[in-house]
Amino acid sequence: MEFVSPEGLRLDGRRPMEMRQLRAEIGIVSKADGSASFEMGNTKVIAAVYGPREVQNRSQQLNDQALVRCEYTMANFSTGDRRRKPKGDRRSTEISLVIRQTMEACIMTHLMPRSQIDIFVQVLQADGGTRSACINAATLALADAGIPMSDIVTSCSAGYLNSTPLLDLNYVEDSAGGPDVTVGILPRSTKVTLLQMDSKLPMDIFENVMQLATEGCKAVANYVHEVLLEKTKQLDKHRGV
Amino acid sequence: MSAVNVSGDMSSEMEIDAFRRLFPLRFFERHLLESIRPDARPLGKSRDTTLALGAVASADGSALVKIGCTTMLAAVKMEVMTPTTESPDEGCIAIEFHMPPICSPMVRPGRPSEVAPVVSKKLSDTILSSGMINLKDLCLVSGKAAWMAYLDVYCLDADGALFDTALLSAVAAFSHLKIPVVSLNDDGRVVVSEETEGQKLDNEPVNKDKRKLKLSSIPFSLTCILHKNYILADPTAEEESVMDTLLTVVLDSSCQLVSLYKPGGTFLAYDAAVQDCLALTRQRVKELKRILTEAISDMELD
Amino acid sequence: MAGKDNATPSTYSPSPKILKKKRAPVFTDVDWVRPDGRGFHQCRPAYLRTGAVNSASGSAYIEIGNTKVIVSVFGPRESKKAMMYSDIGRLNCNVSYTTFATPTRGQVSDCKEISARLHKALEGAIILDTFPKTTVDVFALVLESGGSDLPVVISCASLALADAGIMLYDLISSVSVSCLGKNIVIDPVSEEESYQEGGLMITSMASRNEITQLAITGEWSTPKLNEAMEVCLAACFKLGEAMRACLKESASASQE
Amino acid sequence: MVGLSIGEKHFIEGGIAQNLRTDGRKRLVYRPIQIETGVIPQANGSARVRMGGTEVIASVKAELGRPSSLQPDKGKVFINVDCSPTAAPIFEGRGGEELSSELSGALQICLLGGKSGAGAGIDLSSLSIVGGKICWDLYIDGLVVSADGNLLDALGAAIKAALSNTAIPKVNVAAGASSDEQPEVDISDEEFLQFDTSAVPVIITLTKVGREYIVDATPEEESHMDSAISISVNRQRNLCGLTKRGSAGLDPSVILDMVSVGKHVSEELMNKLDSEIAAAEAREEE
Amino acid sequence: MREIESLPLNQTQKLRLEKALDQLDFLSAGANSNACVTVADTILVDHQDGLLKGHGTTDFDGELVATVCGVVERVNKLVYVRSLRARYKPEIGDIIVGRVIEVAPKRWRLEINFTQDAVLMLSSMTLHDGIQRRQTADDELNMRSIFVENDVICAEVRGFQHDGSLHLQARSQKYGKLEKGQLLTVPPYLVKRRKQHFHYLEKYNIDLIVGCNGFIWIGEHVETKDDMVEDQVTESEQQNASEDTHTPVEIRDKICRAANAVRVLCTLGFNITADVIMEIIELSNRIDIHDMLGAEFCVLVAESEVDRRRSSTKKK
Repeated sequence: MEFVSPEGLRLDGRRPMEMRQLRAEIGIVSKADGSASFEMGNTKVIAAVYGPREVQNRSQQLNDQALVRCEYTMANFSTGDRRRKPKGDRRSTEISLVIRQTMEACIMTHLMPRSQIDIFVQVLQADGGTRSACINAATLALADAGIPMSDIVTSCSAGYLNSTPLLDLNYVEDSAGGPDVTVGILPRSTKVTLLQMDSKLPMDIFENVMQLATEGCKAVANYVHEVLLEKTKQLDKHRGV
Repeated sequence: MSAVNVSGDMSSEMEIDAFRRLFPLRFFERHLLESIRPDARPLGKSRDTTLALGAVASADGSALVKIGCTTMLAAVKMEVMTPTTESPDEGCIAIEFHMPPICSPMVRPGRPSEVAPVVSKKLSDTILSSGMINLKDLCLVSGKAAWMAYLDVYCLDADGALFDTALLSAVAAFSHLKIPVVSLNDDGRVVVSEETEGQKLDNEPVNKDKRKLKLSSIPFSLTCILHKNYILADPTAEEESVMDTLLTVVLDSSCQLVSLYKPGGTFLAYDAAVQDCLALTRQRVKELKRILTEAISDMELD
Repeated sequence: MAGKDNATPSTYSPSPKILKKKRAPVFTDVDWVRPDGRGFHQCRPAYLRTGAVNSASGSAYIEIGNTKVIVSVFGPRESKKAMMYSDIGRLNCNVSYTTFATPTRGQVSDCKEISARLHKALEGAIILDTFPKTTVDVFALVLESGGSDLPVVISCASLALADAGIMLYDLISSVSVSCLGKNIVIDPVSEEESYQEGGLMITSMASRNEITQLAITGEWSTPKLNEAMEVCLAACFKLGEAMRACLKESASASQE
Repeated sequence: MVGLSIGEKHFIEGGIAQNLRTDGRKRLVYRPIQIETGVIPQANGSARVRMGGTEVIASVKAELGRPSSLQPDKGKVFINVDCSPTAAPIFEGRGGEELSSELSGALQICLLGGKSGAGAGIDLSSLSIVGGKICWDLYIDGLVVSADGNLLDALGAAIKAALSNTAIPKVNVAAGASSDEQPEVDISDEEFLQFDTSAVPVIITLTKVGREYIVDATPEEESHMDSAISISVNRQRNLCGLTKRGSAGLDPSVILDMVSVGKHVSEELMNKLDSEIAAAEAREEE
Repeated sequence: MREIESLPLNQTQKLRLEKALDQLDFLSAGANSNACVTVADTILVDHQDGLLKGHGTTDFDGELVATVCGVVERVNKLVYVRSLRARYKPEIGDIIVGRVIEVAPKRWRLEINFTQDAVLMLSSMTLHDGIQRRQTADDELNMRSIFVENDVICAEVRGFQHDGSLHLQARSQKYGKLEKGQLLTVPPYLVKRRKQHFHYLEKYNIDLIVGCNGFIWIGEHVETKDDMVEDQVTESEQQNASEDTHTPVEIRDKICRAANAVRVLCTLGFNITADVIMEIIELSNRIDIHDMLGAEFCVLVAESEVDRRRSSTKKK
């Protein structure tokens, strides 16, 4: 199948290095401490953060740091073919773990000992790159909840189809079976905290693709930063002195 | 013996019920000394046994059996299957034993009792190995269609001797089984022929003369408890929980041994004990045969 | 030995229901006859009995037409799992069907949903604060499904609770009606239920004149609704009386 | 369940008795309702409904299926609701299942009509493609994103809006297939059919507190209820379904009174929803 | 609470609101508009002698970096980030409102929107008899007669214990159980610490307690009673409560207006003080209470806030 036309356009009309439209909104769940929605093209997720609050199951309480928990769920209507998936299937458990570990790396958990932070991410529409969208949404929700973080985490994916590195794969490109690299970075230090790839790829091409994904992460980071700053300014001004 | 005396003294001071709960073994042993059981049975006597055929209208054959308080409901449903290539002339029997939560405080929803699969397996093995049913009788069209007989046994009340009751109800359900008259339709599927108002049937039935299964060498069983020198026939749940050595003997209607089953336990079964159990079972088989025959003839009268 | 195969081959029922090409029976006429020849407002004969299961704290068996249900009650006993402290008792309900309950084998209805509805129907009648920290388990087994299953299960459960000596505000009796064409028929059988245009089920505490559960499906005009509720409540009352009589009988029998 | 102190409960009950609820509403007044349609482009129809802090999404997906043998000339509709843990931490894991199944059950009773399909919001025969062979299966999925009381009414409204928003592709059946074969079909990706949603009822939940009934209860008010009745009412003001929640018993005459109050409220709600849905559709067109 | 974005505004209302918010922008400009930072932003500082890193900051490769979104504040040598949306950060002496979630041995545990539950020890309570004395085993058994689960109470932050738990105290008649009213929760950054958190709005005969933790209580006015008679009064009150003695409609009207005022302020993200609430109640006098939550009133409040802030800056 042809994923990149001779004119250099992808199936959805993007250029290989072009990211889909980003859209984020902060504060969408009224009862949560922090919440955000994040869209990458047609991929749409929401994240809600509850806490830091009293640890619900006291046996899990940690005396020197906060307990971070994460649950990833997909809405029944989120995928093209409607399938009723049992809650907590293997894929969800794996993604929950990935998101938790990624976010835990930048939350300053030692500042909130004996407390619990819950991150819930809900996929409304899955069109490739849900993992990245979830991490980006979780970052925004954590920042909205005022939870101290050493840095934000942003994520983006890139792939390699028709001998072309492609940024931010959508569902059709993602399911083409080619290599798919998901990267999460701490933009300030440009350290990579998350790297997932599950197919063979020559080393030099891999570096290319990874480089592309990292660039994508930086672009997301700029957007996230802008959204957060805008929101902070707005809150501060409305509040008045 | 002094131990028995001590407990005897205590029993006179204590409420009987409390004594029964606190020292169940001593309670039973005290009874055994007098050759009597707490429910006033002699050691070798089984509980009252009743049998009713045709308890479930939605099944092709069914039976409700009570031995003492233990109650089982068995039903057979006939469905059609394509026989395997190895045995194109044979049908199939699928047997399952269920213990729904209603039957005992030990069973809870979602957590199947551990006894049920054991009884299920034993029941299936016994019925198939006894040769009671000739699987060839279940054939409809050689290589094309055969009966699959689903036998489901539900325990409605569990008070000991589960296997005996389950086996009796299973056997009775098969005795009651009335196979529907079926014919092949145009699509090659087997459908029930409706013999309403003497209308001529569209298609010739394929099993007009095979409405009943011929049951040969029907298996019957008796479970006994072996405790010290005592043999207690047809134990209740309480007896089973206190004294753990069980011996189940299965004999067919002509008193040939079908199987013997002794799942562990503290006491060893000596030859003499086994012989005694066999004797008890022979007696019991006569009794059960009579009960089954009576039930069948009652049904035919109706 | 084909019979020993654990992997059961796929089978089908030769029962005519599935391939029947006939149209739905006509129920819309005013003068059709019910499948079992009953009057529209006539309930099936009921047989009630308590103490059906010896090993339970209380139990009951109800047979209404071909619908046969057994309910066991266990407890009040210690709550399973580390549940939170509660100063009122808990009620736990579970309904299951035998594999031969329906014409097609193993055609299981949604037992979870039925269990939940049983729970809702009962909890209003049980004086839960008489057994704090403990649980009462109500387990039902539908031996045969012949229509109006849920109402029969509910009534049977109430009888079993009374048999178990659980404190109740009142006995609960439950009856449903089906709307078929212009007619309202009470205590419908499976066939009627599957063609009904509307259904109404009432669970009531008859002597207190209170409805604890009510579910209505289908389109209902006000006069029709009034009629259905009236008919249904009257039947609930009658069933309640029968249940009371059954309990009295068993109580006097045990005294002798 | 929201925990309230005795004093707060008493205050809420008093307010309802005096027809002045804690947020200033009268007993039979809804919070503002906002509707957005087409929020899930991948679905055949979808809508988001906000009522106060409650936010739900409903989507409709159509798939080809086989009709049931009992009703060969009708399609099938499945309704399922999930409660997202984003709405409340207690929905985490299996925590939301109980509420989800209660809501799904109530919606089925309220929207699917009797077994024959009478009183159903969706005309099932319009879903039939080839009698006995092929039909549309409609999967209606609800998702609770944010919970602030009165979830059932919000879900009912969202499903109504999603159905109005639904377009089902036209299906051409290849002629000449023999009677016992599954006919071949061709699903058009250009021509779509709109649903007739005029029969879809609205769901109104009346919560009984003390002697009075209120609509659109907040979680605080819900935690205080003795019992509640949800009814679905269509344009003809006929009852299309009813479920009762809460364990306390109700006098039959009270139930009939609640039904008539509910019917009275339904007209206003129906008009409100219809105009909101129309406005949302217009916005989406833009 | 709802966000501004989800208000159903019509075109004119949208314009008016935008204008009002722009003016707020303008009024606050110059003060510290450039001091807003987000997570991982560098905070510009002169690395002169002895810089004190405060809350919401961390060291990163020699730079001072923000760890939360908020406003950079500098007090002498201390540099910290004042976070906006976040859970409550207790300070000793804060007056808070909380909800009892557990009655434990010798203590109650309270939800106060902090990272953990707060603890109110029985020994930090003034008991009914009002006498300072050692608590007895009897008192311990009677804890449920003082507060039970879900009760709303008002207390003061006493401090952190060695084990890191937050302790409260209620050693004054003004603290204690709150009844006959409603509790609202707002983000704590909208509440500023002040001298006065208890307000008796005499004009409306209602009590308003603005807890530092963002829990706001609005209820019928209760006289702080003499210690000795209190017992009898509460008893008779309880008897009354069982009858139909509801809050009088006039007072309830004001309570609901005050509550909706808080809701509007929260939606707009404006600072919440007793004065502003009173102003909004006055502003709402001509309209139906529930309409206070509508778009039009929200715009009105925003516009009046502009006037208020303008006049206050002029005064300065």
